[in-house]
Amino acid sequence: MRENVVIRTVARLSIPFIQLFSLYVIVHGASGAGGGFQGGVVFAASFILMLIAFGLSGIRSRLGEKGAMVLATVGLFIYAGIGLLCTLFSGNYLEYAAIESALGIPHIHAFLIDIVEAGIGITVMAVMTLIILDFADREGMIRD
Amino acid sequence: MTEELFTLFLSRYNYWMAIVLMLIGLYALIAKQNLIKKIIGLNIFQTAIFLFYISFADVTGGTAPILLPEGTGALYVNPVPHVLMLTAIVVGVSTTAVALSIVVRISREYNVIDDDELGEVMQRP
Amino acid sequence: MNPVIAHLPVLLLVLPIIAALLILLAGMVNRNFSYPITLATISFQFASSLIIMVSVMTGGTIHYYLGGWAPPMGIELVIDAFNSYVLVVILAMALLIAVYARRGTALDIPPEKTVAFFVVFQLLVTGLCGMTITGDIFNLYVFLEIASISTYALVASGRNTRSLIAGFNYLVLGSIAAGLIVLGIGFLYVATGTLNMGELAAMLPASYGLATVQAAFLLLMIGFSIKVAFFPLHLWLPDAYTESPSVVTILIATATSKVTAYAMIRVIFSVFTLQYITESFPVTEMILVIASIAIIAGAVLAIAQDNLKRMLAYSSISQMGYIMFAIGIANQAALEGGLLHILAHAVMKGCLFMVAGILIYRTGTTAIRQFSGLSKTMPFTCAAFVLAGVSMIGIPPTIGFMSKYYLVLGAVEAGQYLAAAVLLIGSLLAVVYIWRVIEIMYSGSHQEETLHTGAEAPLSMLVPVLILAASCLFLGIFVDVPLAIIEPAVTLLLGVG
Amino acid sequence: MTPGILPLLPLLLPIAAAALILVVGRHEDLRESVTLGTAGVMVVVVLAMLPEILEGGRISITLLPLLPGGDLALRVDAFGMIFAITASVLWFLNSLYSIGYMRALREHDQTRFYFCFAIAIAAAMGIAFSANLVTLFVFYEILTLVTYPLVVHAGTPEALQAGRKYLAYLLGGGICLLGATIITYTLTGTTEFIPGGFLAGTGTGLMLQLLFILYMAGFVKAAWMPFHAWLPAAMVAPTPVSAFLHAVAVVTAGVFGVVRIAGWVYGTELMAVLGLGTVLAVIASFTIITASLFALAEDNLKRRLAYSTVSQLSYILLGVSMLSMAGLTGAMVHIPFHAFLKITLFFGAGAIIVGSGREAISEMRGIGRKMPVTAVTFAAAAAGICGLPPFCALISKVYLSVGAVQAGEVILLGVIIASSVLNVAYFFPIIYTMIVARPPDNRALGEVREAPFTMLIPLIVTVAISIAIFFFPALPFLDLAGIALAEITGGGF
Amino acid sequence: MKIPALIAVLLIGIILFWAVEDMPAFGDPDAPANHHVAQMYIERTRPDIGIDNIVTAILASYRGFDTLGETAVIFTAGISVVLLLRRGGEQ
Repeated sequence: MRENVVIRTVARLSIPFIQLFSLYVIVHGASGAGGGFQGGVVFAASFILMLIAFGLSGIRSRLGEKGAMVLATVGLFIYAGIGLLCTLFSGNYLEYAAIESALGIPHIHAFLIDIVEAGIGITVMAVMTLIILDFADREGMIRD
Repeated sequence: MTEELFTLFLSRYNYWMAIVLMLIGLYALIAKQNLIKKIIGLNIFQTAIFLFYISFADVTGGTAPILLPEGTGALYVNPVPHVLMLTAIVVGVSTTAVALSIVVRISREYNVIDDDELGEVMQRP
Repeated sequence: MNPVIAHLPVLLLVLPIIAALLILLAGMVNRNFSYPITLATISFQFASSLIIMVSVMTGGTIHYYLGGWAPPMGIELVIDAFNSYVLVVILAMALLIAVYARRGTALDIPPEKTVAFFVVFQLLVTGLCGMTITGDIFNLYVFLEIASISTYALVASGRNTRSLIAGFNYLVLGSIAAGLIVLGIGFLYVATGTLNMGELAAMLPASYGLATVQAAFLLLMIGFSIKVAFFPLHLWLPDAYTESPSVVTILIATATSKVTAYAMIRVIFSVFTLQYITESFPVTEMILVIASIAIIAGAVLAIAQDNLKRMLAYSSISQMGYIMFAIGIANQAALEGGLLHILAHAVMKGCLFMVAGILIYRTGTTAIRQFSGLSKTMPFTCAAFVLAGVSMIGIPPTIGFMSKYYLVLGAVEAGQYLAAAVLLIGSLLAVVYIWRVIEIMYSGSHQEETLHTGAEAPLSMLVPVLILAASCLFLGIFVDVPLAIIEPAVTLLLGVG
Repeated sequence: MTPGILPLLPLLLPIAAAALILVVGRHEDLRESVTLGTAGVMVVVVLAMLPEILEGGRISITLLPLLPGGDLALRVDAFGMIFAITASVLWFLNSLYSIGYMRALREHDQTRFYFCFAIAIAAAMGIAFSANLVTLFVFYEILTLVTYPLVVHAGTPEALQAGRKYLAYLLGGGICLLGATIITYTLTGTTEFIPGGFLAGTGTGLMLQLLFILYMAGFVKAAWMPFHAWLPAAMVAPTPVSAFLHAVAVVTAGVFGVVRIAGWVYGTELMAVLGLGTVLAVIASFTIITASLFALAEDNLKRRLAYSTVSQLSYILLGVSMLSMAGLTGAMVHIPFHAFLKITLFFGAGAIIVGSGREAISEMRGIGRKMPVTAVTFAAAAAGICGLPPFCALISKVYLSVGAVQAGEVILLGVIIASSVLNVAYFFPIIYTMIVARPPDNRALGEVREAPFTMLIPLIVTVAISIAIFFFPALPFLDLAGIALAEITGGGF
Repeated sequence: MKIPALIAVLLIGIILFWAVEDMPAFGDPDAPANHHVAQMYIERTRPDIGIDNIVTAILASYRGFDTLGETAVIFTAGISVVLLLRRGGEQ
């Protein structure tokens, strides 16, 4: 698409803030309004802006399909993995309290929730980006 | 009779609104020929459901279900529907994504995104 | 109890999800890694389902509190005789289908898509397992959506571009169904304030009178009926079955439809109760009528088809009517028949659709009249078709006959002679549409347009078919093996004892 | 009532043989010696059970719990024995015959043919020995299914057409039988065959009458009119198959079932009370007369024989309908007696096809000169069916007539006599054309020759047997019938 | 397609409007939905988990399995899109 200085500059300026804000939303989930999904979506929004401003190549240089897929798996894996971790500490699945009591660290429960939220956030962000990329990928038609 | 109905309506207008939206969405989902419009109808339908859930979660005078500091005995709205709807929203998004990608494929294969046109296309082998 | 076995119910759901991630990552490295992992995972699921069933039969119902939160606050997995049985059935089918898929996907799925295909395949199976063993009605909805979304994608994933339209229509109707279901769940929550099935069953009777509860029941019924494609809400089914890749057809025809039927029965009998559907909100008569119409109409439509897959699709509509019929009669014998028919139909229809897949694989067509003389070139495949077809008709001593016998017995015991007659007529109609195919397969030598297709099917496709065909016979002869788990399940559902 | 493994063998042997046949399918001699060997062993096994039965004993074995109201259970009793002996002996001869026939005509798919034959005889044995309605039904359906490939063996469009008719009638009947079985179970809580019946005192009279109609519909294999059309249609099958349908197993199974229901489910008293005897009598008389008239009109030999079967089977129904000692005896013994004679006729017809390739009676002028053995045996058997001495059918017909008199039903007696006259009317023209009439011209019989040896032996043997029975009727059929009657009537009237 | 749509809408509409009459009034604090489980969550979140956001507490802990499920859903959706759209995908 045609070069557009305004859009690109604005994007360059705002994208970091959007992403920072999304991180804030994720970590703030425990204490106030917010959470993994919301944060993840906001983060993905930053990539949409990136797509609009710099085109597919611009976004691919930062996060390609492969990367997005890997991130998606990572996020889900974090969640499922923590659940399994609890079973290793002889609790039920997702029973954070088991870890808390086993390690004897207070408030690890809330901490684990944050990690889980982060995992959710990563997956949501990655999947949203993945979807955007695949929709935008017109070469799909031309290839093969 | 009528004022009874009226009070009934006033005390439960939230459901009425949600239901009306739901039916609009449902109608669009079934009746519209354009596949994209169908998807829009689907989203209206789902959003109406979210609205329904959230609205029955409300408690007059209740605050958002985020605990205030100890001692301030506040009235909180019902948190459960919010959680459920977070899930439902994600599901809705996912469904929409898949629906859209199918439509994209259809438009790539047939260059039409309209039901009856599709019907014609299907006729020719 | 050994800790691993104690956690088996949840591992059954979580490890496959992780495995799905693994399939994707491994597949990104090398496409050929994805299939073995899928096969291994599903075998693991099947094995653990067997272990679970045994421990249920010996140790009684299993409750697993997720996160250690006791219900109603937390979500629990509840595994009793009924869903352990269903679990084993669908996972056995899934395993056979996975074996079949090695060559079965070759025709429909472009090689570069196989990785994503198997990831979604794995997620679908897992979603079905989740639906089967969860004890929380909203959690049921979540897994229902995992299964549905992956199904939509799989249906549309084939080379055949018509499958796109089929997939989209399925998606539209499926989403309506899901919406109605989640609304129904919402109504139940409004009426009771809980989402745990056990507690719902305990709390609902107090508010059976409420219009909210009646509406919830109706919405759930309509929703599930769309998902199961009960006549006349079956509109999505024929296209979806006909156009989608063979493997997907087999999977949704056997596993998905069965699990959805399970969910419906579970909601009717374990969330609501027999007493509810017979006394406080009598619907059994209506269900019976609809089921009878479905049985006849499905069979008649099947007779009218000349595309094999479409014919089998309509026969599925008729056969699922049998299960609904059992709900309509709702006595011990009938429900035993219905539950047995879940197994029976999975086995028979799985076998028939696999044969259809093989025929497409070898001859490249689904037009029935093209199959003349195939018995010469593919004797085993055709023999399997005959066996499964005979079972579908309900000739003793096949499994199809057993379930039909129990259904008729139930109907007669309930004094529903007309319904029983409908059931028997339905099986006569089955003769017509099944025999047409068999006749053509075996009398081909005397017709012109005989396809000379190289040879018998590849082994990895043939073995599952033969296993299923054999089980059509042996499950029938040794029917008391499945009945050993079905009888307690039915007593559970009817709330007797 | 002694338990024993023996009843199982007649089922397992043919099934094992069938498997073996599939394996060795390619080597004809091996395949056919398997068939013959099994047949021979089966005859021995069945006869081995005879002494105990003759002493009034029973052998029973439960295979596995199948369904509520019916384990898969076998029980050998006198009446079952009648059927079993008939079927096993005739199957042996029929196998011998079919080897000659199939080879002479170079038929295709012979492996499938022998495979289905083996399974079919196993099913027939199952019917003979079934201890309850469910078991009976199971084997009844299996018999229907495995005889289908035999009927459509030719694979021609008309064969397929006949096959459809065959399936439609018999499976339709099967459905009715299933319904009747289940209703019986819900009424009584059992389906076990009990001498003298167990339905008495359960359900309203009307209900039981309707149930009986349902049973009759179920036993459409008995080819009673107007549900007989499948039998003549099935004539497209190779002759050994026709022989199997008409004599060895299928129609025999039908009438066997009717007698079972009458004697072991309803019981003669209940039948009499409900007036079902009359119903049966009407059906039977109608069938006997009408079928004989149809036979008169047929020119195709095998089809004429088919109609003769239809009418002869109804003799058995007629005997049952009398509900009298003599009538039932006649009915029971007419099953084997008719079978032996009718199979001879079909062997003859087959021999004529092989020897001369002719099926129309009008074309058979004088072929007796070229194929004497066939012609003579055929003539003998025909005479036998008509009820002339010295052939077994005379005995059963006498019993039936006596029964009619005992029952005081002069009409029934009239029916029997009338039909015998008709038998003569439609059989003697055949005999005349074959033996007496001279061929149209001397070149007409050019290509005609006597049928091969393996086909003539069965012909001679069956005729010999039917004569032997005439002189020693007691052994074993009359005795068995006596024992069976003693069972169901609790020691006679 | 219009007529069946109207029929469906009418049918569902009747069921829903009929259901409304027995529903608790808007914002009714005594509605059963706002009592049973909801109350437990509100009371137990702080002692059990020690965070303020009840929604998050339910989402990630009490009903954490639902959330795992929905993460799986969105993952499924992502891969489904890949399955449907990508040609000659990853290489």
